Amino acid sequence: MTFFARLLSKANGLIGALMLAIVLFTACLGAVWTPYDPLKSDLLNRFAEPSMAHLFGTDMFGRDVLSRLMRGAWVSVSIGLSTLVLPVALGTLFGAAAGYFRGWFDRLLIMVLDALMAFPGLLIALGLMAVMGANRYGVIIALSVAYLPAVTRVVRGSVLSISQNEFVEASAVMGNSRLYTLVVHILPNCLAPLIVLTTMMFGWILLAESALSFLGLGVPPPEPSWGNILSEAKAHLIRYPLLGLLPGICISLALLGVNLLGDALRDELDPKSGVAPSKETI
Amino acid sequence: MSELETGSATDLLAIENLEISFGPLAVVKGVNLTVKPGEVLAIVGESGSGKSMIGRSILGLLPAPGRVTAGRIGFGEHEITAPSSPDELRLLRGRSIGLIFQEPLSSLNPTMRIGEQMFEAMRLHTDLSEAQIRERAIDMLRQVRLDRPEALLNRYPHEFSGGMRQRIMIASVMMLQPKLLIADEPTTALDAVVQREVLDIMQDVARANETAVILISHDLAVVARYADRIAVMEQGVLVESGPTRGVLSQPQHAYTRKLLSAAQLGAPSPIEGSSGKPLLQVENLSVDFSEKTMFGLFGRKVHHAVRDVSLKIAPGEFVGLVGESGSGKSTIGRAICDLAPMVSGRVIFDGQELDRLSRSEEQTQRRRIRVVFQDPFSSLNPRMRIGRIIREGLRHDRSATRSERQRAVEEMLEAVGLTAEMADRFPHALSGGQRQRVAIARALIAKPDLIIADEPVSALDVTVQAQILALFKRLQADYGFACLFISHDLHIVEQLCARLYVLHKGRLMEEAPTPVLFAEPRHPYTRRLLSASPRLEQGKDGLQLAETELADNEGDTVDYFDALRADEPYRLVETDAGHRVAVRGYAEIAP
Amino acid sequence: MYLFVVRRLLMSIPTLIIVAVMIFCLVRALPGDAAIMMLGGNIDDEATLEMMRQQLGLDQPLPVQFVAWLRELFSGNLGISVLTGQPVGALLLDRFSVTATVVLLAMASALIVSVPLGLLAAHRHNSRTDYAIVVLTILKLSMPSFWVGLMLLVLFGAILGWLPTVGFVSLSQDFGLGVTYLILPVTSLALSEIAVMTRMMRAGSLEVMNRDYITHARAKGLPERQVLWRHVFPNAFAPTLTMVGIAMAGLLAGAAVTETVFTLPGLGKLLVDSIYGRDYPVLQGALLFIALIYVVTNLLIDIAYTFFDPKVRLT
Amino acid sequence: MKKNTRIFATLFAATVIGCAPAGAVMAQSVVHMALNADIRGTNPGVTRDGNTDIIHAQFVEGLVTYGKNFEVIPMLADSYDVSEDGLTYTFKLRHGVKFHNGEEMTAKEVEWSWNRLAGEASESHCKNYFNGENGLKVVSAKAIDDYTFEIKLDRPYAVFLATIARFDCGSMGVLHPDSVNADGSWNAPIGTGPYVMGEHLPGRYVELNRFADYVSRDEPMNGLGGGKHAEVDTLHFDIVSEGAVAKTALMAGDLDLVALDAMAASELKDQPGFKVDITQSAVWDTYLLNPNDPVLADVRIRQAMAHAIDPNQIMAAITEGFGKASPSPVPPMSKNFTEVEAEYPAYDVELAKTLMKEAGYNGEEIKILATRRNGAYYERALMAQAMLMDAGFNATLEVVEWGTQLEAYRTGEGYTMQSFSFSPRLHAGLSFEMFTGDDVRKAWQDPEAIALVQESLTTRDPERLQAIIDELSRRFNEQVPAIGLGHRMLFTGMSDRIEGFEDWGAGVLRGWMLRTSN
Repeated sequence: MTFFARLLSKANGLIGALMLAIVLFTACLGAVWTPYDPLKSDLLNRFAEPSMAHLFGTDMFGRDVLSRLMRGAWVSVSIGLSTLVLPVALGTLFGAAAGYFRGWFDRLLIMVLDALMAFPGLLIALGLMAVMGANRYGVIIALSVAYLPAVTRVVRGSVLSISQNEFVEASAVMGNSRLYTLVVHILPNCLAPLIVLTTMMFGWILLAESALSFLGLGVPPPEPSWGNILSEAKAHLIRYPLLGLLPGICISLALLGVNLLGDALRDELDPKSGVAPSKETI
Repeated sequence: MSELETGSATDLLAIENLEISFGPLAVVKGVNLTVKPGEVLAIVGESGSGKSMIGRSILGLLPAPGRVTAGRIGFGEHEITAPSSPDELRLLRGRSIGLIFQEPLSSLNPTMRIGEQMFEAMRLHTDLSEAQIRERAIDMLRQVRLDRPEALLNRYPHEFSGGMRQRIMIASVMMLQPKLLIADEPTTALDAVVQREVLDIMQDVARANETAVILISHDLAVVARYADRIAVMEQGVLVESGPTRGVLSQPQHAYTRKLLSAAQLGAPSPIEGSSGKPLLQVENLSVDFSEKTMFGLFGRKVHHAVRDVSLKIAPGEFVGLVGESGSGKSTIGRAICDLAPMVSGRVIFDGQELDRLSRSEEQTQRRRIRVVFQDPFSSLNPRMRIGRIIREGLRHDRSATRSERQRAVEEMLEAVGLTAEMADRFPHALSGGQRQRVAIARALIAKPDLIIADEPVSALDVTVQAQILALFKRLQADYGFACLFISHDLHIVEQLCARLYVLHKGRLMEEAPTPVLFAEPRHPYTRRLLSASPRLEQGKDGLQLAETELADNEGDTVDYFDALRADEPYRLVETDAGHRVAVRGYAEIAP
Repeated sequence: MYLFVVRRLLMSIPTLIIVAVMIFCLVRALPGDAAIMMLGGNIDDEATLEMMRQQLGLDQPLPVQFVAWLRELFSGNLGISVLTGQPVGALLLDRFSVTATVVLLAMASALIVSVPLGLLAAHRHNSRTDYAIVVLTILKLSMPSFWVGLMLLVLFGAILGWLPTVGFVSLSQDFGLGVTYLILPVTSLALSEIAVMTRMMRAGSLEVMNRDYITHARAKGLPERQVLWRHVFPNAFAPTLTMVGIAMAGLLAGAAVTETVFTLPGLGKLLVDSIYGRDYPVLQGALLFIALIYVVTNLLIDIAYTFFDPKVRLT
Repeated sequence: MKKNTRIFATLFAATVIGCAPAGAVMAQSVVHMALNADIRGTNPGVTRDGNTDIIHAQFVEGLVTYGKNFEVIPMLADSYDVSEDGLTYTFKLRHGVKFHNGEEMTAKEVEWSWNRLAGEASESHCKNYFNGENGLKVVSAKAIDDYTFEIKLDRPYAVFLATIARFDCGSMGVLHPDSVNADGSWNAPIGTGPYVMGEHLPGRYVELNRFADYVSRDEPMNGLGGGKHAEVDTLHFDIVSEGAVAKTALMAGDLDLVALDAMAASELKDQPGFKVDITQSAVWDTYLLNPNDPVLADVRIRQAMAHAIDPNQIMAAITEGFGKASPSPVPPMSKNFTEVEAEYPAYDVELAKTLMKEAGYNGEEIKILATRRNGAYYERALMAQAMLMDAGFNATLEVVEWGTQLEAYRTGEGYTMQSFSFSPRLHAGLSFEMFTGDDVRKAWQDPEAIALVQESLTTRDPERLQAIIDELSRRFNEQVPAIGLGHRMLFTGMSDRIEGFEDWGAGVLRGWMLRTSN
């Protein structure tokens, strides 16, 4: 409670939270209602200038830009959120196991992680999209795989450092099992860095998704995502810069929100962790 | 030199009605102090008393957002609180006022060679040639009794032990022959023996350069030896100041007395155990740490932390385990409760060898052993409420019902002198002393037969230390547990322990009943430890510093085992009942 | 030192092998193959298709192909590009040189800008300057760099027409011209790096600044500038350096997006094209090469680290 | 020399504010163009693809080639004649034709070149057209004397000349034997074309230099044949995969001539300093219907779909109104294109609905496969989807990567309908053959249609051919194996200093026609 109060009392915390709230709201709204059907093309009304009818005008297929941005918000955000699930869950599992039990498991894990790291998210994406069929799940899985190492490393790291604490030994002395100690004493203390990382990761994923879509490897059209709206607009930038400007601004706003909030969170939860704000990984 | 004479006429440093504030709250209030050239002033106080802030303010280096909000600091003809030019202060620093920190580990720049760090200030403040500066540095390192100084200059800080770093600090600061040296807890982080050396060196060097010293410390006993005058601080207020003897013998202020009584710790009252078969027997315990070289997998270097140590604890007996850091004393404690791996040796608890027992039996036995750790800040899970932390001690006691446990927790809280409502707090809401009480409660709630107390008070302020020790004594009376009391401080163990084991570099040097050990220590290492740890004693005219001057034993020609030559044959010989000493090879000792 | 290098390289072998297997499986999981791609819409008869498959050795069962690939690999031969018929090794190096030029320039300029900037921000902690820097960096961090790239392209390339928008001329080939081609991509890459590094540098410096040895340095009477550069910088730079390393490895591995935006014939572009063209030899080679880049870059970083952190020993 | 002028150009471009036609002062005799991908090699008919063929066509020539109406005309052959039984083709070669290495071309090199592509050892897919794989077998192909070359077939084959003129075989291009190394491996092309292969920096650019000693035919230029009088010294092709970037580059003056999409064309059309060429090609844009998909088993469903889709609107949209529908597989410029071929199922949503009802359609999924790739595959699919949904079809759009779609096309699985395009087939019979047959990938598997197609390829009687083509067109419209859209419009943007450019149905660039003003 007081924690959130503290968080929101900070400028960046407050602004970030607000912006993120707006984005999330738009996303949810876009899921259920948009001014027009974002997929409905109207060939007689292409590249319409912004007007009362079409607040942001229409695109190369006469689709309402605002509607597409709203639906796009939903698609991008939902992908971002659902992509968080897998890495956080598995990453915590692996990281905790590796950090606490050490030994061969740890070494093996690190090795695989290195391999994953040395492996362009781009190709993972394409490969999985090809295998899974071109749909948002391909993107989600691909990005999940791409971000698994990050989480695992962070969790492993903080498990290692927490294990140094005497209360962990105290628990052992009381005759508690390793598992109990891990779950009751260590993991709760890893929460802070994990929360921060998760927040930041949401930003990374938004970026990665748009980058993938930009390369034509992301969410397949016609379903709009901020990324593929941008890449569709690419060809018309010079004549209709607005088409390219708007999605870019949407992405930037969302990210700004995430980054500000993430910074505030980090300062609150664990100042030492150097988790940096979003950055393309592709 | 000429300045110095003019300065010597008046006070070198004059602090008048100084007030230092962090934002709204004042941490130093209306302090008046003066320092004469060449004299040693000790500022004593517990953590948070603002003593360090005074030191910083003299250099004009208060950590943000701290500011001097009132009063003045005059140094010679300079107004530190109102410098005429920004550079005026800067030029004073180092050249006229030197500063030494508590943490030798963090006060030298880890990425810069020792030489560089010594030179740069010289380059700045003097116009000596590189060669001269180098000469000077080497000479200085000699003064602080470091050998082969030429070589040292090209090494990095992390290559030195704490004590050596602190000497290097002293050298690099004193090199500029400042008129005033501010030493902020210069030896708190060091072992008694080293502490003594470093302080002696500092004193000598200061004398040699006619430098006045402000010695900031929490430990009265330590400073008493060196200080001409003592100033006592409590929560930002200067409660008493005067010549050392005076303050020691006729303390005016109540707080001063409190400090003094805490420092002298009252008369020892060892807790004897019941005779008969020992509760715990450790036989020929050895522990190795094989530290992997960077990027593991390849080669490892083995370090013998504990070698072939045997000890006994009778039921209800308090036994002390003493040694400087790195002597392996904590490791023994950890090995006993299975936190460190033994390479050899047996731990026999209540007549049963633990490793021979079945898993479950071993568990039940082990639950009769509990630990109280050194650092109350890391020994309590920050995300658990106090109540739960203590209750967890009962986790494996299937018999107790929920309500019983609840009651037990409350009783325990009372027992350790905390209130029942603290059960709902989180650790961060408690003071260090309170946390340690919680840790003790957690250990005791399961009514263990043995408690391993690993430096339980060394992280606490002196006054608190006394309380915790008292608490131990009382609880023992109530619960009758035995205790292996691990500490680096002879006087602390002297308080409670019936017998002492002196450990050095993983080997037992001497073992004896406490009074015997203090009265007639045999092993040279023990003797060094004793003489290195000063204490205050009730003398004929009030309190005074008691130098444990040991009758020199020129007569003693025994070839004692020297832990520094680890690989030579080692043997413990019994000189008389319960008094055993480490000797080399088959050397004999006449009782 | 040499021992260390050798050891590290040895240790990276398992990683590389895992990567190799993953790569091979993934690549072959893609539907379609080079033969089909080459024929495109004109798959006039299966005979032709089969013939091309034979030529490309795609008619063999997968394990056989894999073993063949590995054997070639160990004999130092990465094969021939299906699409352009060039030796893959040469192709990779050629493309890498492009990526490297851009990335290294971007990184260098980013470092030059962000180190002083970070120090400044930390030095003026909580001042206007500090806030300005923080806000600007976070703003930049929130913009997709490829988007910024596109905007730069439209502005300077098309609307203003100041800079060339397409292609690449290597500096060795023609310096003056090469520079004009590099400006835009380097800028758009550098911008985001600057943002990240500045933040790292600032955070690092802030942490270092309340260490005793900084106070001690001040207590020696050193002027602030000297305190910052001789005492704060070396200690604050180490973490930044690691970050730089990771980022660099990532970019060297191919800034695919940037290269696509500015049509630089770089490693990333090569990767994308070879994926689309199912150019297995190139694709596999490229990926392996990338994995290698990671290993080597990290190695170099560790070595560089020792200059800033004497505690680290390369043994 | 070239380089310096280039610098000057760039520096100039860099100083001029705004996008004034900085190109105007560019090197006199260099034309900068864009290739959307790197060439696969310099070996005509072997290391090739549609993109590469364009480069090959600049430096290699064959005995015969295509005229602008896709009639076959002699190129290196002075003339040719066909025996009564249609089994023997005799080519009389032109005299004084020079290879790039200065040597004169004789039947010896022609024979060598033929065997290079069509011989047993050939690495070219072209041999499959002549070794019986697809029916026709060439019995012998040999030099009679220095200037006579003779080919014998195992059966009469009407489209034989059309086949040897194929672009993808470099018109069975004639090269000098020194083009290959002693060990037979490929070295560098020594052809007879008006341009010589120049510098190729992989992934960056390809250059072609004018062949000074080129000996031209006397006729006026005609398609890929006729007179070739090259003037531009260097044809410089930058490799630019992004259409948008290519256009930006054109406007910035870095490129002189680039292929554009319709949108870019309409943008550029009115801009001062630029010209746009708009030409209809023989590339057939269509929707292939999956013959094996149960949903489409009922012909009425397919007809309904045809009636639900309005090719005119779609063509107008994807060509910015420059193009119009021509749903027949037979390209309008073909001499076999009559009013019969001009007919197609009218756009009639009501009719579509009734047909659906009759066929008992209720919401089965119509999965439209498309890819994001030049050629508006995606855009076409998107609009078709919209129209089908208007008619009440449950049409879904799946956008996959090109390789994936090709695989689907080849195996005939994973799609109900896909937007597709066929490269120019310059014989009306081939125009149907490309999607008719019994392979899984072929959309039209009706035996009668297959038989008709086979006949169209063997008959040598023009009336009969026309009759067959008309019959096929009628059956095509009622059986709807595919829904034709139109023949792709080609847009080329260029700075106005480029003269003489003229596109044609085959869309193969002819560098020799280019001139640069001032």
